[in-house]
Amino acid sequence: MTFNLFVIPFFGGMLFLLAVIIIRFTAWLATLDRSGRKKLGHGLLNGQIFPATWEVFMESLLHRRMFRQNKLLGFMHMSFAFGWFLLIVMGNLESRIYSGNHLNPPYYPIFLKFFVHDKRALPFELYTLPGFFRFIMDFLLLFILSGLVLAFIKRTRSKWFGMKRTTQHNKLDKWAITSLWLIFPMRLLAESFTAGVYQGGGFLTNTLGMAFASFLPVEHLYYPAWWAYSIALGVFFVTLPWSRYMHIPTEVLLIYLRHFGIKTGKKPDSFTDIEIHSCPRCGVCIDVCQMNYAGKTDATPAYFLRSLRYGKQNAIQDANCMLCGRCHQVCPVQIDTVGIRMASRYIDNVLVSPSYNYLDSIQIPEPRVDMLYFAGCMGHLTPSVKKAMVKILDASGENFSFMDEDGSVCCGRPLMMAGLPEAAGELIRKNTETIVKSGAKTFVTSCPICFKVFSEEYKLPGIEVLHHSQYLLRLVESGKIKVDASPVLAVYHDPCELGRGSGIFEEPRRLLNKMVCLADISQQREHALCCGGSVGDLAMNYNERTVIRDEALKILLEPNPDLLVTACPLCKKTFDNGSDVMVMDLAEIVSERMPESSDSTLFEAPVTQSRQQASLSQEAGKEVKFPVCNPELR
Amino acid sequence: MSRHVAVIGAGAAGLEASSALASMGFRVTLVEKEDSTGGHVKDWHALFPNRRPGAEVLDSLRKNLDPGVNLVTGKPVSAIKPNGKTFFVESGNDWQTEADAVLMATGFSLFDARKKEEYGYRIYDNVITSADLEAAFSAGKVTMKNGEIPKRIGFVHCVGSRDEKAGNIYCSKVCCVTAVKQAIEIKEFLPGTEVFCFYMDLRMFGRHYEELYKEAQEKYNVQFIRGRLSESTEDHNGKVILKVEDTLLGKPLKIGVDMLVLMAGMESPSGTRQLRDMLHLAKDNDNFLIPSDAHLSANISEIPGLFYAGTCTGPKNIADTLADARSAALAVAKYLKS
Amino acid sequence: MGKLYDKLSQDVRFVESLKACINCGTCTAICPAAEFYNYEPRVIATTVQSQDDAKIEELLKSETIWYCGECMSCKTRCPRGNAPGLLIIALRSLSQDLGYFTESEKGRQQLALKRTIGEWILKYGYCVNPDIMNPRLHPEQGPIWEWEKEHIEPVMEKMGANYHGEGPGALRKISDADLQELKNIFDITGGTERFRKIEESSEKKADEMGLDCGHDIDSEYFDYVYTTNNSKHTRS
Amino acid sequence: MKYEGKKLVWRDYQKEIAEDHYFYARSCIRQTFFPGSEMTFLRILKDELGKDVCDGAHHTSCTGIGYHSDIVPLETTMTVIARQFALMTEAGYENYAASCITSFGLYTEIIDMWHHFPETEDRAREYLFKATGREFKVPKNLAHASDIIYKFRYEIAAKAKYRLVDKETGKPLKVVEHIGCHYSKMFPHKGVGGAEYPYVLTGMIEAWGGEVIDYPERRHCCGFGFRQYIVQANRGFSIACSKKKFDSMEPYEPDMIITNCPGCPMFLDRWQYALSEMEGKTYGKNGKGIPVFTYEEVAGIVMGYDPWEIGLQVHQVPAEPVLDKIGVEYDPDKKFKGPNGEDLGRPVAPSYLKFYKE
Amino acid sequence: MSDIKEKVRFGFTVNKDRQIDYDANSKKLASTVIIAEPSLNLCISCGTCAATCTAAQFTDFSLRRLILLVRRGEVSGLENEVTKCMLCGKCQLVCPRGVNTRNLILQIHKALKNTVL
Repeated sequence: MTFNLFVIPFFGGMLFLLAVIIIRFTAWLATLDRSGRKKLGHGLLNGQIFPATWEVFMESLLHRRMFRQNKLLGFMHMSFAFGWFLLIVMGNLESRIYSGNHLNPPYYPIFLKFFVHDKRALPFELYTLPGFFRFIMDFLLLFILSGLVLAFIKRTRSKWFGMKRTTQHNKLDKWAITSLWLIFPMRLLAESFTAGVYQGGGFLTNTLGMAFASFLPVEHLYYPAWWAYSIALGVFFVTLPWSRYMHIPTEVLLIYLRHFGIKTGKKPDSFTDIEIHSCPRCGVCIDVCQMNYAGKTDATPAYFLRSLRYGKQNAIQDANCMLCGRCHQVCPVQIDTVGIRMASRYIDNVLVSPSYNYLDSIQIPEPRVDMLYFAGCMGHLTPSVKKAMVKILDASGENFSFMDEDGSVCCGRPLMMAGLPEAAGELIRKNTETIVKSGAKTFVTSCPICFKVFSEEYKLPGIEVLHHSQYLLRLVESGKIKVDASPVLAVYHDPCELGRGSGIFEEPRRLLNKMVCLADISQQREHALCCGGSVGDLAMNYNERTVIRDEALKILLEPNPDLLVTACPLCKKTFDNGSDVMVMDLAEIVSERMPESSDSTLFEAPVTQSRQQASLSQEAGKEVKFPVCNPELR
Repeated sequence: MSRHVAVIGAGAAGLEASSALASMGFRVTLVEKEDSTGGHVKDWHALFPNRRPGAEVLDSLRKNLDPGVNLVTGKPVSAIKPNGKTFFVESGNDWQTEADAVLMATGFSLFDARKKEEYGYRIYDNVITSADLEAAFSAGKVTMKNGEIPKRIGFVHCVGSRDEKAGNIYCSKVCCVTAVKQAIEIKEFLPGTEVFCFYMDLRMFGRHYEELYKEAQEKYNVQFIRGRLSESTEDHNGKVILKVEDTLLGKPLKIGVDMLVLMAGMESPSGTRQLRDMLHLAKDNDNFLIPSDAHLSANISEIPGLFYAGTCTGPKNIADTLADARSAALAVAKYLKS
Repeated sequence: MGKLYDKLSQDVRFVESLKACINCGTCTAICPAAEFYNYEPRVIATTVQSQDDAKIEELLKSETIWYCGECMSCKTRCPRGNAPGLLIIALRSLSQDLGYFTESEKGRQQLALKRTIGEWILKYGYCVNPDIMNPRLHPEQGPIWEWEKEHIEPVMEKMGANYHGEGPGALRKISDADLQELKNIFDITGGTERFRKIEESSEKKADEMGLDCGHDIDSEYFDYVYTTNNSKHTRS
Repeated sequence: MKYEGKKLVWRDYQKEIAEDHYFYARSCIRQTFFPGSEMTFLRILKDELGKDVCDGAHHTSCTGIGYHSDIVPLETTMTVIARQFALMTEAGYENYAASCITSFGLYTEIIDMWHHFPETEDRAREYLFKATGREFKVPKNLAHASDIIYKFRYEIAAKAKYRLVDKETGKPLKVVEHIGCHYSKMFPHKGVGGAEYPYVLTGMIEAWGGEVIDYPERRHCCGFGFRQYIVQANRGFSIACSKKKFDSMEPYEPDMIITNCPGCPMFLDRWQYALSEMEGKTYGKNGKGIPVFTYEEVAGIVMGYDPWEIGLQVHQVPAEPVLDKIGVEYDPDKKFKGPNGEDLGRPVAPSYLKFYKE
Repeated sequence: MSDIKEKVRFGFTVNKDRQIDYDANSKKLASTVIIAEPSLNLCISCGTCAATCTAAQFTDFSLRRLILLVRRGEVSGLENEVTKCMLCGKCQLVCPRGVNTRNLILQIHKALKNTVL
């Protein structure tokens, strides 16, 4: 007979879960905005399916990114996801042998060992089909159980995983995780007890079964064990949709939609909701978030997304984020945490009347030039930077104009970050007008914050938008300006909006390598820290920002450099207030390393100083890491 | 027979200087017009910026008074008569002493807030002075005339200071920080009470004064309005109605307060002025005594053997007064030893 | 120090009115004009104190110097013994001497003042007189004044006035000899010259504006300056 | 409110006021709107107190209104004032009594200026001589007419027929006093009681049985502001000032307002009418307004003079409520009659402001 | 309404009062904003913000003034004032007292929109 009452918890749970998932997914897809639905349609046809499916396999099952982050975590997740997946596949194949037919009731493979007692094969008989399957099934079970052990260790001893903090779960998650953890031990027991009674089972279950039989009344225990197994499954399936484990199905959907080109909107919509549900709260983001320094762990993405998911959104959490993107960088699900944060601010921040009615009356000169230079609001707070740029541009003989020399309209990025896209739109319209009228072919800005919005939100047909780090590199490489090298030991700080934000890591370094010795630091490029001055955060007070700045400086100054270089006026201004080491912008260095430059005195002092420091610390027995400079310097 | 110094005024400066002189082996007579020592320090409930009890400082000043000092109280000095190398210091006809040197530590008197008629001191029921408020704090009772708790209190800076009409063009130096200190005390004493300070410049010149100011803003939400009180009146509910300009907004402002505190400034006491004229010492439009050199010999008068200490040469806080007293003692000693 | 500032400092009123201003705002705090016009006497004092001719010229051509009612409440209060009200008098005189007053709506009203008060002094020996207190120009005087005007002789007689009469008493006729003395004083002391300047500058302005300046209180320009109020002067 | 405190202030501001022999100079506004007041002043001084007052025919306006409208230069005003002084000197007087506060303020100011800048006095003498051949002496005593009434307030009280008390309840009338700005704001020591708590009117009211009420906007200008009233476009300022005072005094329910400046009573009287027409707002009990009097009128009332001879009928706000409260005997029907009882009709009744006994 | 009619008749209307009537003004806005952004209390009206302000280059916008207007409850016309700010954040960098100016502006917006004054 192929039915027993105990299958009901599992079977019911499974049907319930399927129903919920179907309803949820349809609801989400139905409420996608128009462009979203269009993209969905295209996506389904234009073959995006395949790469998407591949990613689903690589991420949802193998957890490749997780591996990159943390081998142990990767293995743990893979053992669960991939192991269980194989268990299901293999179980089905195995069940066919005994049932003989291709279609079996869904519970049949799950509880196969209860329904079928195959006394023929011996535990290690790998050369017969049933024996092979029995081995594989036991092996997979073991594989999963190994992951379970790791999971347990992670919960109790997260340090061993190199994690300072692990997500603190709510009740539902605790129910779900407990049932999940019980599933496979129960299966192990059920199968072992059964093997103990009727023999059968593979190398694991059989061996254990015999062992148990020797001292336990297995004939009474095996049936309840199957019940426990089924109930564990049932409970897990029922709790799944309301717990973090909803990420399992949702992430799959997310991966497809993302491949179809759907992006996080400026305001919360069903796509952001899908992203929110895709968060497994693995907690990888918690450690990397600098808000911890400000004692605002509650605002870190895992908790922020959880609040959103359970409708507990609060302005404090929304506002407490520098939008530096470090979390997005490490997120195994690649959730657009920054985008979601901005979107949720859309709900909090209302303008009493968002019209900049004075913009039209503003007259900004629009000379016909090839290139426009835009210092940006922050740029005007670091006059040395704009001065340097003007000096360089004059020397390069470019036909340029300093667009905001006498001030200009803000680029709009700060408003965007505050979740006020409409208001930003007005500034964008005004600036676009000015830029287009100038007829320039190239638009260069010194401010990464401006750069990001200019390159992403502005429609400037035929105009190339560049950050000055890119542009200066061109000038140097095309020989329009010459720079000479110096033995100064420098560290480069990747501004969030320029590095992670716009993917510009190489240009600044290539440029710097022509002028100084560049030292590496522990957290750079996509892992670079935020300076703490971010316009992204709305809530932090000055002292909290200072803590974050100083923590960042600790890392940046590890190599004991002569010079801290950045490419963002805001970073420069922020670090200036807290760094003993001189802070300079790329442009300043270029202007000083130009041969005709008269004022390169800045460089002399720190060099000796650093060398002294170096020798001192050598005397002190400290091992000083000297960077490998580019050959030009040797 | 050691040389004899007469110190006039047993306030902070007088007490400190006397002790210093006595410890240097001089015979010191300390004359005080009141019946007890301590001068104005007596009237301070708490001192700025750390709000330590005034009594604490006064007690140690009294305790440290060298037992060798001959203290004479209840004797207002009416004349100082140079007599060759010595001076006769007299109080009416009933007391006098002869001294080789005289140290004037005659201090200051509080500006009589009644002179600012438009502020209504002693006319409107709930207009008091900073001194009255200190007394109220000491008595542990800050209430309006009708016994009710004031819900809103205003502090007016520069009352009788920086005011040519009131005859005093100078800044009394300590009122700004006193106002801030008292504002905080009010907020602690009556947390539900709103406090406003009306100032022209906040002269937080001393160490930790600015911090006190910041604390008043940050912790107690004391509000500072830049504008000098122009006039105050009383409405039919007994509220004191103030008219000031919110100069940082460029608008006239009318506000009603339950209690108005006038930060009365420092003046040269009439007694000091009489002695000055009697001795034909130089006059200044601010009426404070003029040292022979404001920087190099701040304690030395035009008359050999006559010295100054403390606020008789201009507004000072307690720390500066005590320092000045000690330096005066040195000046006296130097003179008597030569 | 600029030329305009020099000119100002010739004026006794100026010397009396401004020593050094500390911007304390006691003047603005009780200034009626500061309540009902966009005006702060404190700012006038600091502007002049800057001794910046450009700023002072702007001031002389501005509306602001015409808001003061010369009640002199400021003089009572100033802790530095200044008197913005007197300073205003000096500024207004200079503004008229230089013909700047026609640059502002309120300044242009000087013509109305000259053609009423000014000329009445020389005509009646007094600044006001029932004869010219026309109810049409003064509706706010109310029905009582209409009635009084209607029965001016008996009403005045009952109150013991010597209306238009010879010899002493209220509303008496001032003899031509006395009026002539007034006229002489005006001629010698610059009163007449001030009147001429006001007329001259106003006429220029009237031409600019294409209005008939006329010579009495019935002209187009008079009516314009007498009644125009662009309502930018007060809190909206 | 501490009355004692005010008394201390008053003690500091006692000014010297001549006993007798005054040279009287009339006021532009007073004689135009309240000629009865100047008549009453002279009647009290001459007939009741037997003082010698010179009411000359040749003096003129001091040009003060013109000066404060900035159309008359300082030199001119100064010289016209010199002429007034010359007339006084020629008439053999040295005590100058001005009916007008603007004049009084200006005389004080000019004399002070002559004192601090003697060259200006020389110029005044020179101008005056050139223009009129006259010469002058600076008055020995300068007083405003209200100072003189104040000086003799008790004598008047002694002769008075009525007192400023409610004849029903015997309670003193609640009186608001309004002092002309130029009386003591410029030179506190030249005014009785100084600038902050002037005593000149308070003294009269107290002497005559009334009770003065102090209210927040007591010191506020009535709003004349010279050019601010004379030019129609500016009158919004003028009326706003008075309104501020009315709103401030309203809660005290005053029985009447008494003033010592020629302009103020006219404005405080007329603006109540204009405000009632503009905003439907009336002050005082049941729409009757708050009666406004000159100090001469009040003196006349207590002396028991016929209200219609001292000119109470030319007030827009009816005076009757106060007269009745005091218990003054008068003939209501004579109010709008001529000197010989001839009928002159009656003014149109305002829309809101009550016309008494209607 | 009656104003219009009477202006025609008298040729003027009563001037509006510019004086800040602190007791009459509503402090609701101020209290709401202070709770939402306490650093408001730290402002010393030094004007650094207004001096560096991007919007101030084109308008008469002044955060220093704005803060005082909020404090005094002078709310009329505040919408048009606060709207001029582009939120660029320069003021926050230059403020010597570390006032969180950007959030302050946002909170003023919010309070003006949501609180009944």
